[in-house]
Amino acid sequence: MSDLNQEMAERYKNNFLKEIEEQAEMGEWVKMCMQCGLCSGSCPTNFHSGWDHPPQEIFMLIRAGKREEVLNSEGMYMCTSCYNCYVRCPRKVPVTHVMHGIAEYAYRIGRAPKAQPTLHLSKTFWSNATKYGRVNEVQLTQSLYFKDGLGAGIKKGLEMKDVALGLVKAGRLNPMEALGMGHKCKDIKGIHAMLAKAEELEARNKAAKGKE
Amino acid sequence: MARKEYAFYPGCSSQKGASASNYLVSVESMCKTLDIRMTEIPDWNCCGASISYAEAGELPRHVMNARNFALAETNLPGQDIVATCAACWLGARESKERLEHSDRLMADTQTALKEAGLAIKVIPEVRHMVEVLIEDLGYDELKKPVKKPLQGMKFAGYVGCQTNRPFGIAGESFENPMYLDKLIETVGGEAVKYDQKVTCCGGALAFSEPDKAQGQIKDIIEAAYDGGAEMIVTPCPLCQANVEVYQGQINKRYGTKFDIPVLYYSQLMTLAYGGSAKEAGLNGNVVQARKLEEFAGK
Amino acid sequence: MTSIVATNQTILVVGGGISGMTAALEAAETGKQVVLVEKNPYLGGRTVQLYRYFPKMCHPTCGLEINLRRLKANPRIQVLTLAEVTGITGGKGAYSVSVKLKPRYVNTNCTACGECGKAVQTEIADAFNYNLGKVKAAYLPSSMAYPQRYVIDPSIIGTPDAERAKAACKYDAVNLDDQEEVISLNAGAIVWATGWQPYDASKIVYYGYDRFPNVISNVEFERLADPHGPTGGRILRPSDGKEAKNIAFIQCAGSRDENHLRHCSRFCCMGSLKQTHYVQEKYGDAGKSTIYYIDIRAIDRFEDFYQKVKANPNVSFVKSKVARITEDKDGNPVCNGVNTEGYVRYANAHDLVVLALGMEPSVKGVEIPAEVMSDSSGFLMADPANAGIFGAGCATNALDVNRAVQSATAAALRAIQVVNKVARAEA
Amino acid sequence: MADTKTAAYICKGCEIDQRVDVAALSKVATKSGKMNLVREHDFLCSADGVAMIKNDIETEGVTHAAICACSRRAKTEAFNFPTIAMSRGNLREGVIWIRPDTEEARETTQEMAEDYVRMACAEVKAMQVPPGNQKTGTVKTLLVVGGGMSGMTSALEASKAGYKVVLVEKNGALGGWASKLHKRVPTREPFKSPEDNGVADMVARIEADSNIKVYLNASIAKTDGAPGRFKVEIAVESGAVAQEDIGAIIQATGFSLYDANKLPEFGFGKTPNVVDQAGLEALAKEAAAAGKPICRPSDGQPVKSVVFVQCAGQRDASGTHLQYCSGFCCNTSIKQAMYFKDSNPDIDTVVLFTDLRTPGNGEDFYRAAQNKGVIFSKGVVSSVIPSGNACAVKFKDLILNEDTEAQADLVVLATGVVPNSGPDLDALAEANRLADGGDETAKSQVVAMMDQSVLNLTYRQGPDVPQFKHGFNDSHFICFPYETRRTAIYAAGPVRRPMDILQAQEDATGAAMKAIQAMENAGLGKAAHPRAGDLSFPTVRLEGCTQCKRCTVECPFGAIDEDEKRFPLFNESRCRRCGTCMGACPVRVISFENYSVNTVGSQIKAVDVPDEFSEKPRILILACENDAYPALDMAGMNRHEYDPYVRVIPIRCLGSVNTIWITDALNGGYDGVMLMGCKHGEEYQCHFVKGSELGRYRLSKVGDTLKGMNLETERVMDMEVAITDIATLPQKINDYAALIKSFPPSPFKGF
Repeated sequence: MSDLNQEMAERYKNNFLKEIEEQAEMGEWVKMCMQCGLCSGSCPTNFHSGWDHPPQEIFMLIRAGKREEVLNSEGMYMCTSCYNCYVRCPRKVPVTHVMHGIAEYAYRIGRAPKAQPTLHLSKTFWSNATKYGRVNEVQLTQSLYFKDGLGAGIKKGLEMKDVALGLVKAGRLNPMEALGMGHKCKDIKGIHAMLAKAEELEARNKAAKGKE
Repeated sequence: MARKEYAFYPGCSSQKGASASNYLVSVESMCKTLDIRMTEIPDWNCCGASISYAEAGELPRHVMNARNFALAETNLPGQDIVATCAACWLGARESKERLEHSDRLMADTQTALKEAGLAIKVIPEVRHMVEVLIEDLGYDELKKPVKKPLQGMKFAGYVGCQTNRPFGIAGESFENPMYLDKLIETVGGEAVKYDQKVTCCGGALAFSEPDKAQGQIKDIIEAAYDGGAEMIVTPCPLCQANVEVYQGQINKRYGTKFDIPVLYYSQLMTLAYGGSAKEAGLNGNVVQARKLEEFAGK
Repeated sequence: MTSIVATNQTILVVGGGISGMTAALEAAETGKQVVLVEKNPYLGGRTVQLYRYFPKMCHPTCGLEINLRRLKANPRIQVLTLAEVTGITGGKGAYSVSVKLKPRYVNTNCTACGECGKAVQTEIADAFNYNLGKVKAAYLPSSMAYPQRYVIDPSIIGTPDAERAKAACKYDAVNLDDQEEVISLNAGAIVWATGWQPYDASKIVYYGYDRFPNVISNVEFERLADPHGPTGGRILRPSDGKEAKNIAFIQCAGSRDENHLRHCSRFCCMGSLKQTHYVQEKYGDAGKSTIYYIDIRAIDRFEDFYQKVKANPNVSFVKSKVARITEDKDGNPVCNGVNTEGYVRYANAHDLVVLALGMEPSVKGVEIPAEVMSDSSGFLMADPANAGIFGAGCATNALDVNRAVQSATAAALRAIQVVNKVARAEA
Repeated sequence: MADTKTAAYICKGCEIDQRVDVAALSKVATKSGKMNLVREHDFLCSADGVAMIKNDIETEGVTHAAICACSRRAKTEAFNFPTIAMSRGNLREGVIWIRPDTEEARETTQEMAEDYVRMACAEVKAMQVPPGNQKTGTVKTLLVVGGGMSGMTSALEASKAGYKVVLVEKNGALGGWASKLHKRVPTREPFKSPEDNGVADMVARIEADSNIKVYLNASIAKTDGAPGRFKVEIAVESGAVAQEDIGAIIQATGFSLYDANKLPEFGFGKTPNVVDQAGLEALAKEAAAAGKPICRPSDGQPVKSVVFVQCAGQRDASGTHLQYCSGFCCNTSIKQAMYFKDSNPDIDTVVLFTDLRTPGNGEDFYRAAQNKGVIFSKGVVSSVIPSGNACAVKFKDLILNEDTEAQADLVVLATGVVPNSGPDLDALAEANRLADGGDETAKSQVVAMMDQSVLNLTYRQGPDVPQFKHGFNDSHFICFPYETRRTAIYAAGPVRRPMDILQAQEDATGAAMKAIQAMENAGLGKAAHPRAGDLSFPTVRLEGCTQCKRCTVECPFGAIDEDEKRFPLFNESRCRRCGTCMGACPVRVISFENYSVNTVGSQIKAVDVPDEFSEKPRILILACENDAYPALDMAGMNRHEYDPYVRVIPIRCLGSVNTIWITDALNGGYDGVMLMGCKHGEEYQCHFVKGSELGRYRLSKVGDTLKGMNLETERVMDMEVAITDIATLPQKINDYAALIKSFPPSPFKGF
């Protein structure tokens, strides 16, 4: 992973903005920011700590070429995909997607912060969803709880016990799913082949950028 | 022959036994009354949801949705795809727009689909259940079957994010959409005024960083109470789950005494149409909606 | 039937605000025949609804007095009020224009003695004060109103109140049978000076203009500060009539925003800087102003003015576009957002929030009853295709008063070029 | 002119007849007013009333009419008799509307009304119908000084209206600043890319225009005369001097860039790789001509990175550099950044700004630049440090709140503009004063300043147009941007105010409008703004003149020169009819047909002053007709009451107040005199610019006169009044009246 990081750093020298424009989904919008701060003010998660850089600051940091600060930032993972910034931006920058794009890029080149819980959820969710084509909610939850090891998992499990029981009682959580007896697509093979091809193409496209 | 037919995309949470199964139950009852036939897209798959952004690249996400488009197109030709889940609708509709605006993306997508023996000719319309109710039937049509108006009950219509932004329901404002309030009034209930109607519930952060998300959930529930609501109504499974199931934890964390039922619009409609508690999936509510159970019992 | 003398050597000026008056006066004082058409019952437009001008802090009515004196002294200008142009046919040097005249119900006999106003009982919203107050349904729009004639509001026609007005007039000036009429007249050239209107604040939903009484617009604030406004010049907030001493000004309310107005409205920065003076004037050190901005656009020597305001310790600047206005328990509007200089989140409660609303043309290009070129904001462009129709003032761009008058003076010459050509041809 | 026949018309309408004894008023008009004809009418402004007056004019031969009805500001369409002299006695707004309708008030109200009738009669008898200026100049050729975008526009627009133009350019070619531009900022939607500078087209149109005569490599050696009859000497390169007869003048001399050498901290002069905006345009033109990319001056290598420093030497509150903003530099830098981006998107272009100022559609241009990848950072540049072929631009990033730096091959300084206006007249006057005193350096200063002169006017008050702020020739009035202190001479374009080409062309068109208007009116002997159309003009009884020069010095418009015998020489078509000369004249030899020492003086004398035992003081108010009088009028319209002992006389300007009026009033037994004029000083409101200031200066001297007469100095009061003081003015009047009443009655009553 990290050699990909070096490769990119080399390829774009000190032009981090260009790197983001070409490598991060929707990155080409970063330059359109006019620094009004509406996105940051509109973000529902801007109220709590741990939100190191709001969206506009991320944009400014990118322009200022602060590669490490951006790639290591927790900011993007605070996004709840509420699309407030997206619909309000006076420059029509799709801020939500830009945040996602930068997050994905940071993760792809191995620079994303370690043990970032939302990033972990993202990974887990995707692998869970693509394993059988549909989400297995129980396994998803489990893998989340046990990400920090067995003990923590049990502890967390106990904390969440009431929640889980409530759902089970309400018939909205099927314990049997834990045993993999959850929802599945029939053509799992097809799905996996399809995704493999998609990832291959994606990698090829991204690699082609900034080369010439 | 039903008066309306759609390709149904329930999504992962709205399956039997899944976290929004009661949504599914009530939607089925509602549609029965309204004579809407919803045919599930055979072997549909997950939309990827917004949260998969970090792991999944652009193309893989669109390809997942493209597969559903292809399946719907081949098996249920000419039918719009209708999702009940806000995230499924948003994810699918986003993919539709991006694929239609980028030949490169579309070409790559087709190449990938071929691996699963599928192809897209024309991407069907992707719509949310609420859109269908409002745009294809209209409030008047929705009112006609009302047998038992929810007289004197006060609801906070909680629209949340993804049925509202960035696409939303035609003609509604992002900041203060009225459709949910109108639906509540259509079935005889009272929609209270409160200022957290479109506040985010924390979305996926409710799982990953509950301590952060639950603050927002608290604000929403508080505002609903302040507005005089007895119950909260929402069109989105994630909103429903987040606002409902964490009330216990929030009470512990903040010393509040929340105990407010959180329902789907489809549950209200089913009841107003004379459906039973079971048909409305009331048994699926973690915070029991006793008042509605009584009402259904009558 | 109103009769107007107009030929192909006549210049028609549409809009009687400061731009239209200027174009009309400059042309007339150069010896041209002019017909001036205004939709309000009085001349002066939006400028007379301002308390003071930046950067001099002088009073718009001072300039209006001079322009009115010029007008009264000049026999070449025919003024039509309560009039709107509904159709334009023909072409450069030979236009035929139809003008719709709304009834005033008061004829030229009126001496403005005020008896009709005393007689009627009905009160209507005071449009001159942006409906912040009420006036009798028989009224003189303002002390500076020209023509100095009363107006009877259509809403009381057919009611006893109208009869009272008629009975009260000793000079047979009240004519309740006054009818709307459409007249047509000739013109060689047309100056289009229909001015601007503030952007519809309710469209910026997250500022809650239509939900929170204490969120008002920049134009309304002018009336609050004006001693002849609805509050007698006291800055009282609408919700509870409390003196508003801690006031927020939100810049780019609609402007520079692709979801609203794509252009920068140019005047709003200076407008808000000016309005901080009102707060200082009324409350001294007890008055506090906060300006939330993206860029302060105080161009050319307006910079001096900006520097003065900046030096005032009672005025603070926050580089941030406010993201949301909420209301606290005491009905104070609370500005929520992030200060982009240092990224500190704020939730500042104020007594009153003033939205620096941007400018849009009051008549969009497409609404002009003629083939004219206008830009995507609806401003009238300078284009040969517009033939003998020339834009002036804020119908052509977002301008401050000074620039609007320049534009109007230029438009007058363009119109004169046309009618001079006609004159040479006819000679 | 036929023999004088005077008439007074007294209106009974608007309750005048219910509030005062109109019959008694008629008696006053006949007896003390000595009117040949006196008529009452129930509704004087009605068609019938007006017909009555017209009939009297035609059949009775009435030449002078005192209309005693409402204010002179009301019913002007009805009372419009241009062929006769007319005065207005203000019985409505001035009397019954400002007095309570009570029995006890009735007597004083009646006295007030009778005085206003006396005053109206007295005034009209002292008036004449102005015949119009006899010595008009009728030249209709426009002189435009400066052949840049502004000047060319003025010339073309004036020609298009059918006027002849003489266009004088100091350089060898037309085009000015714009011709130095590689491209110009776009003028139409979509505002996405720079466009052709447009000079070639303009020059071609000028060369093809038979109405326009162009002088290149030429300057104005001498401007003599007045509007409609200027004699202008044009010095051409050969040394020859051409003479042109000119009707009006437009000064469109443009600007120069602020000298970047004053900004060593930004590396200018230390390396060729730091340029100003003109420098960049030159590089761009050179590159375009050679079909090469823009190259680094130091080594001719293509520029790979460029930084634009906004507000370099501008917006400087410390006063070391320019204090103002030059308005267009943000758009210019954006345009110049596009020179690079459009040719090669990989060139790094950074614009460092504090407030990005792209008003109006400039916002689209800004957006387009962002879209092309131009980077905008809010930051303050502290220094530019050259090293080899590169520069390090050190700045504080205001958003990320940190000191940082950017590397650049080329640095462009947006240094802003300095107007090419002539010498500052006040400085010149001071230098002249010292020079006359024999100061040698002052003498050389004078020579140097005269060298800079643009117009070389032969005016008594100096060779150029007075400057406003920061050396620009702007107008001080918001409502009247073309207000000028030198009649028929207008500034246009950036010499007036910093502006971009589009605005300059609009401005130049407006200036052409005003210049044409000035020529037309000069030909008719009509005054220019603000007394547009006034046909009166100053006449002077030279036999009485003491050559004190006050009129020539004080005239705000430089209308009065001195002839070889040192007598004042009035240039009527320069005159604006403010009456400042009349107010200044100690021997009262200057007057206008419709406004003179006598028209006001006779009103003052006409007022009936009760004896000292009556306890009815008299207070004279001289009110500026533009602000104070309307304010009093509107006080009446709003029924704000004030003291019954004041008598108000409208005046053109405080500057026209001759102190004789004050001394006459005091000698006549008035107890107090109140003067109401516009704001003066830096933010002056006086529409005759200096009038209220000069008036107040004279008043400051009245104190001694009062002491000489053993009167309290408070008996003469100067008040600054704005037109909006509608509600407060009555209170101020009453307060002053109370003060006067606290004094013993004037000892001069009954003499």
